[in-house]
Amino acid sequence: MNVFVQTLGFGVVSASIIAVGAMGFTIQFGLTNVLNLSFGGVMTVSAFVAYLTEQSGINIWLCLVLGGVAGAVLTIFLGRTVFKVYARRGTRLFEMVMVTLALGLVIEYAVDAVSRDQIYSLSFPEGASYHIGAATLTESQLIIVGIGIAVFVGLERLLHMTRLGKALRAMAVDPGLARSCGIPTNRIVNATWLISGFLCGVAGVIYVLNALSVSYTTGVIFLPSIIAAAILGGVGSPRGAVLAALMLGLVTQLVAAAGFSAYSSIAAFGVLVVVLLSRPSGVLSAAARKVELTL
Amino acid sequence: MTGSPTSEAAPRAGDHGGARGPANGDAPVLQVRDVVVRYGGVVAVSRVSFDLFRGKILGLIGPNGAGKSSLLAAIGGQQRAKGGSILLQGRDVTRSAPYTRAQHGLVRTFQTTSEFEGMTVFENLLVAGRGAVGASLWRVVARSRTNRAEERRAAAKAWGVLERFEMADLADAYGHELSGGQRRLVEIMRCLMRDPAVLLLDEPMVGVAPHLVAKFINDLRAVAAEGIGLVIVEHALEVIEQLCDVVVVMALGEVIAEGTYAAVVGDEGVRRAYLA
Amino acid sequence: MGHFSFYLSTLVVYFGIDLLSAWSLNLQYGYAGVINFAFIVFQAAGAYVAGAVVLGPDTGPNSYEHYILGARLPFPLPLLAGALAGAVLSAVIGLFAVRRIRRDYQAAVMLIVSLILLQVVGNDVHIFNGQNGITGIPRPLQTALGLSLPDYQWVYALWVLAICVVLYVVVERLSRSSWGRSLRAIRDQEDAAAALGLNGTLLRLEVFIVGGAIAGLSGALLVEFIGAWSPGAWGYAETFVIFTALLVGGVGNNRGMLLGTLIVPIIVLEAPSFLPTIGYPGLIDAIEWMIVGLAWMGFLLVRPRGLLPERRFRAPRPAAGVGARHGLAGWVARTFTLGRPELAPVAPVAPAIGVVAPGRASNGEATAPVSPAVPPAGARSGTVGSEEQ
Amino acid sequence: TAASAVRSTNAKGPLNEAIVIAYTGPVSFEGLAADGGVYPGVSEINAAGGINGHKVNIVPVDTKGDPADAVPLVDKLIATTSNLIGASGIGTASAPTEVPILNSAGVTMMTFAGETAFNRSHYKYLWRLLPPDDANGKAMDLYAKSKGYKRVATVFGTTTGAQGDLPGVLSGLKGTGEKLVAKITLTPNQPSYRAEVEKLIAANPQVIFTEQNATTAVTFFSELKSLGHLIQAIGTNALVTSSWENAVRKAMGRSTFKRVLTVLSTSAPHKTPANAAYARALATVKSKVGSPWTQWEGNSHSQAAYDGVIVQALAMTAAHSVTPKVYNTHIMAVTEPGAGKTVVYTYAAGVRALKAGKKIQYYGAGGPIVFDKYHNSFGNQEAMKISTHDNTIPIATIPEKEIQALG
Amino acid sequence: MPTSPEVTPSEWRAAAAVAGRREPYLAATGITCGYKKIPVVRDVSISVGLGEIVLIMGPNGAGKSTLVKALTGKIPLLEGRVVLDGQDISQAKEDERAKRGIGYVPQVGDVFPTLTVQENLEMGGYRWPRRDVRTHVDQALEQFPILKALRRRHARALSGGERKTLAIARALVADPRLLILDEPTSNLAPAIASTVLHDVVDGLATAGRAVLLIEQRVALGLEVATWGYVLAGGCTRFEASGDELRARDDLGSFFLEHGGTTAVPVTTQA
Ligand SMILES: Nc1ncnc2c1ncn2[C@@H]1O[C@H](COP(=O)(O)OP(=O)(O)OP(=O)(O)O)[C@@H](O)[C@H]1O
Ligand SMILES: Nc1ncnc2c1ncn2[C@@H]1O[C@H](COP(=O)(O)OP(=O)(O)OP(=O)(O)O)[C@@H](O)[C@H]1O
Ligand SMILES: [Mg+2]
Ligand SMILES: [Mg+2]
Repeated sequence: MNVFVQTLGFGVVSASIIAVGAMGFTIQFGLTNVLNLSFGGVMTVSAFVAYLTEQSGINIWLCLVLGGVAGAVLTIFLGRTVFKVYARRGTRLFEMVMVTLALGLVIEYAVDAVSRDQIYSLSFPEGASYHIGAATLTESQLIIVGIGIAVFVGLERLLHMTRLGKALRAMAVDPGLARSCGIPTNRIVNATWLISGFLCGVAGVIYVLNALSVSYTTGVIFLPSIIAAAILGGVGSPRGAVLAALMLGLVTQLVAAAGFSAYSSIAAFGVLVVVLLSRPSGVLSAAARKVELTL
Repeated sequence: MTGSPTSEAAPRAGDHGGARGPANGDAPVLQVRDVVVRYGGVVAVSRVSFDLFRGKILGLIGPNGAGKSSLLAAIGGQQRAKGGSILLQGRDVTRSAPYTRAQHGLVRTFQTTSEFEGMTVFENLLVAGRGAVGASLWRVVARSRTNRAEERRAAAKAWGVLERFEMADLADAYGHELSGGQRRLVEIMRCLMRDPAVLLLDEPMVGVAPHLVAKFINDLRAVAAEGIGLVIVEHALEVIEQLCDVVVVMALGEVIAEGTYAAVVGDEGVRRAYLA
Repeated sequence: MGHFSFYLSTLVVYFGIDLLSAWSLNLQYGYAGVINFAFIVFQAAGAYVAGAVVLGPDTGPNSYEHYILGARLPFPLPLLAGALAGAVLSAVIGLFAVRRIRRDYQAAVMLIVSLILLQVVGNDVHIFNGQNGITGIPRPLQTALGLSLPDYQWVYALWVLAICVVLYVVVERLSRSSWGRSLRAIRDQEDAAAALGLNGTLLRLEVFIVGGAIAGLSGALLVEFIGAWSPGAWGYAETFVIFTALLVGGVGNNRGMLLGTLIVPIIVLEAPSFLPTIGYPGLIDAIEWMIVGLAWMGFLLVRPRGLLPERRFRAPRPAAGVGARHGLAGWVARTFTLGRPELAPVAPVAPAIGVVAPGRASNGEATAPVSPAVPPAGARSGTVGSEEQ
Repeated sequence: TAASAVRSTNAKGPLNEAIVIAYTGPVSFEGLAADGGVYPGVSEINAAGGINGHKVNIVPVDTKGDPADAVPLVDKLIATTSNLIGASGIGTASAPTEVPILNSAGVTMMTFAGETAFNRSHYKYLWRLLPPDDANGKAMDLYAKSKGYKRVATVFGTTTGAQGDLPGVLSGLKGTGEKLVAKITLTPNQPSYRAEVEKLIAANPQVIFTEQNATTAVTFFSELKSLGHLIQAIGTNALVTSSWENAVRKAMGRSTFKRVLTVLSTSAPHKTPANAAYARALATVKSKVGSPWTQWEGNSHSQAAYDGVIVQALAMTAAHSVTPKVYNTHIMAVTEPGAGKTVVYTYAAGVRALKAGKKIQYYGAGGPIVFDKYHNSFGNQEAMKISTHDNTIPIATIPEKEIQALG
Repeated sequence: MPTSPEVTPSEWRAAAAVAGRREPYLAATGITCGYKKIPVVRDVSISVGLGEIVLIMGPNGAGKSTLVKALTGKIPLLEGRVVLDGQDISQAKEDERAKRGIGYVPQVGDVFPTLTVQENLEMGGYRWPRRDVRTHVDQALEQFPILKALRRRHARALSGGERKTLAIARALVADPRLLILDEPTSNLAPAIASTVLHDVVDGLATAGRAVLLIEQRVALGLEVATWGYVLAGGCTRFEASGDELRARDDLGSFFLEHGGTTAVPVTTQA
């Protein structure tokens, strides 16, 4: 029994890690309609930036911010120099997925080349342990959970209370109409990239803080969970992403605790499939079916 | 298609029984009984009933948001009716999927045009044109000969319709290359490709050039004359006036009047709710 | 030379198998819009089953493989078993995956299905032997034919090509049939298609199963050729190689797949292996992949619709009397004149700003002239023609 | 048939030795280990004047560990390489597909693939220089028993190599009488193994038998450590790569790493002239092998690869032919011990002895090579501690006989 | 067919003045535009002055929508020039043009489906400073009381007419100097259609705004138009003042016959 309680507490930590990435992913996907498979590559880069800064003795939480900034910079760079070019050429949804995938490959293997195909591990003091109920969590784990909550609250407020947020949502459904309303879509897209890139970077770093090693495949390994959470939660909805991440995090840990660890991530993905099936109409909206790239 | 509509006295039955009463002892092709449509808390249609007979044209009018499209959606199966029942040629189809209803002879158009964008205009018509042959792999494989004959028939018919609506030049244009009105025309032509039992039209004339509207009116008359029941939703009242045997007026989800066009527009309640 | 022909025959076999895969995906994606990111799973199913049904009974303590019923099916039954396995797995997965959900979600679900199954099979030694996979699958009829390996490979290559020819006819016929048209209708506008009597879920399931059977067949052909199959051979990335072939060839064009599969496996598999060796091991590979990725992106930029884009269906014109011009004259006459021919427009006058010559307009003549109804011929046909290859 | 690789005994130009192995993908460490042996071997041969006067080139072929990728690459290798004298590596993951092709093309293979499938192989051109995977697993059992452990747990990843060793461990346990209290399988590269760790702790084992890739191991051991239960661990020979050691050492802490982890590997006497020759040759190619180059010196896989190349070359010298078809039958002759044979430790010495008309036994960097009739060479296994990447400290030897006796 | 040579804005103005038009607020000269570089509209010149209601008519596929898409910057110009209030905006971006006072209600895709009615209206007021948006939105809601009850509803959950009403209201929130309406009365019930044309459009013109109207229900459009263009096959074929169009006896009798609601002539089949 105790094992289960322990894992529950820990499930929340895993969930927070997934949630941060999924929120970044979901707003990018939801607002620009690009199913960005190069997201994993960006996470890897950020994780490496964090690793390098950590090696040079900078406080780990500052590294986290630096990793986030790296993610934001890289994302906006890619957005402006790569995705936009394709969008201008009239590249459609599916081809864009393939572009992002190719780009992801390029980033992944560029990191591979630079990192000399090696695995780098971090030794990072986990700080004091706290007992919450029967679960034991370290200080850093609690901070990770805190980051997850903060990002969530911030994003929700941004999207639903601010003018920028509403403009973001408007642009997601109909960029042309948004422009004819006088919304400067260019700037808004940049804002999306910055935000999602930052979250992507942060996600990469906290993933590594937890797994304690980084290699060129880090992001690619992490990506499926993020995509699953984003889709499960309904694309473009940070709220959904958080719920879905919680579900995935808890299911993964509980199934593992029940002794089927080989099947834990499988079970989590199974949840995705089941939920998508039980409410296909929930994720099907006439408006969202004909999506256009918003770049 | 028959004679001059201006001279032709369309069967505008003066008596109330025009579309409601059995014209020649027929059972109604479409019976709508106490249908309710709800979206969450919004009651869009509350307990609406009517009968539609073969060869009759029923006009459905009412202010914006009255529930007309919702009612058509309930009949067509796009929206599940939360109450009541719908009988198509005597068969209860209240719970059937849209494609089943279509296979049982119900064809409809949509308020927002729904052309197949990645297909040419001609292919758009062909999809509507064949019976149920392309509807499953099995039928295509098993009935390849009938299939070919049917394709030929459909193609011939498609050319006729295209010609009539001045779209023959555009036969090979993709759906996504059409203008707003042309999309509407595709929608119209698609339903003329079919030989349905019941035809539901949701504002079919929007954005269509006036002279084509006239042609379409003629065509609809001819369709009705073949014994097909029509329901048409339209805000252009002269269309309703010229076409309909009976008019049902909805407001706030309920039927507030029905009868001939003249009777209905004369109604004080209708004037207040709709025309004022 | 002999060796080169040996290598060539291998490439031909791979080409044929990739071609089948591309057709399968084209049917599913190009026609029905189903983004099957789990494609490789169906190929794998075909491969595993086709392999396992020829391995025969367990051979003793040293054999670590698990077999299906100890069967040793004769040629060509394993191929059929493979195709059947692909179809059955498609039916099972299709039951939930091809229901009506957003297309991009569907793609992601498929990707995840692919990852799940890879993990299940890889993690569980009881299912096809885990990471080690199945090995030692005999090449069909090799002993019966009594050929040397190089000669046999050519026979096998021809056999694969023959299957390709047959399937080309099948796939092409299917996609041009009214069924293919129904698939596209469902893809474009499911509501409207359903209102015309098409059952979207059923149609998608059908195309999913047909595609799955072809995938299974391709897997069976592959496994009989290489003699082994393991999770290493069906990572989800393999699906993307085929998808790239699809994009390069031109979505919706079965002939384009010929070009696509010719180019992509060569770029992806062959060209990089001719690069000189530099740096530490793995560096070349990293550079290769970067080049592949960049080439892939470049292609999508330069030829986004593929080398042979989907062909516009040209409706066969009926003999005569169709295609008459419809223009302004008719429109004005019918719109403004209630069909009174005497008011039909008469004289041609310069359009645009010159329409109303200041002098004439100012004297208030009521009948402003109307230019004749000559539609700009170029405009229409130009628009249509723009999509042609 | 057309499939023989080198048609003429009087080959023109350099000879080509292929390394067919995964340089990328999940088992890319195999490629590095193979390079660490083949490059020094070839360099030594060339330094000694080549084989029958021919210089030797290396042709690496990256199979990515995927059989479907490997097939065309191997076919291409055979098709486009003239004077192909042999193939080294043939890594675990795709060996079953490659071996038949190379065998039918008549290419001599020197492999360290651990597949039990090859325990009774009839491939004429296949020679295996390391014991099969299950021997390694059984050695772990025997070592644990010798240390007096009663309660053991297995923590294995699902990778090919790990799954090859696990059956050996499990079958060995039946013979040694240790109790298996937990059998944990790790799906590689997860961000956390918290549940598995909790389960392991709950089972309360005295020792862990393990093989996992570095990423997995880092996460797993850090979590074990952070919960304060880092107990003794015994690893397979796959853990002896510098990238694995570095990563895990850093996560555990240097002294803990040395204290906790013991690795079982094929025993290699460190002080023979063969080792010295290998080390010298390695130094000459340090820029060509995975860095740090010193790590390969003690790596049993690299040693095996090195020995394989030297054995091939000596057999060619003995056969006066560089054609595999011819020299393949001379391989046993240069490795088998026997009365009156001259024991040689280096290629140069072997060539000299052969030229002088003597019969030789090559004693390799990995110890004596004794092929059985299935072309397998077994050997003693050794338990060792890892201090730094190139410094392994042997602490016990598990004799081949005991391992064979276990089943 | 003779096409006009380069026309300068001043020549244009001169020509327009002679024709009894107001000075153009928007002057588009020699416009050629289309899709994927293939022209659909060729060498069309139109103008709209402040206080004018200009109607564009023509058969389906004439190029009406395409023309206004070029005016709003949705598609690029292949040739020609667009001058707004004396400034050349031919190269300006779509949002830039909106900021300069061009309001646009497209024929299709006219609302943001996933935003609420209120949010849609707020987006219409994007060009206003934040604090003024509220008042503009409230004004628009005053004009279309039907929307008031629907404020929190997602736009995708509106009926066809409600949706069109919202689209028009959204454009009004921006209080544009030039409003372009592409078939605004489609899907609208007669009462609201008449409000839109007579109150809204007329009101705007009276208030000194320019309105460019595309209508397929020609008679309805002519009721308010001060000037009309007929477009066909991508060229303007005809233009005349609203009075002149209304005055033509054939048209006049037709409108009288049909109560002026729409132009649905009933013809015998050819
Ligand atoms: N998806 C939906 N969710 C919630 N309410 C809806 C939805 N669709 C329509 N409604 C509401 O239901 C009512 C009826 O809508 P419906 O589309 O049937 O009207 P209509 O009579 O067709 O109007 P119009 O003439 O404008 O097309 C309206 O008040 C509308 O706001
Ligand atoms: N996206 C497009 N790609 C290619 N051609 C197009 C596209 N949109 C419209 N066209 C073509 O351009 C021509 C003009 O279209 P436009 O939409 O301007 O017509 P319209 O005058 O607005 O007609 P309607 O009254 O039917 O709305 C049409 O023939 C149409 O087929
Ligand atoms: Mg409606
Ligand atoms: Mg239009």
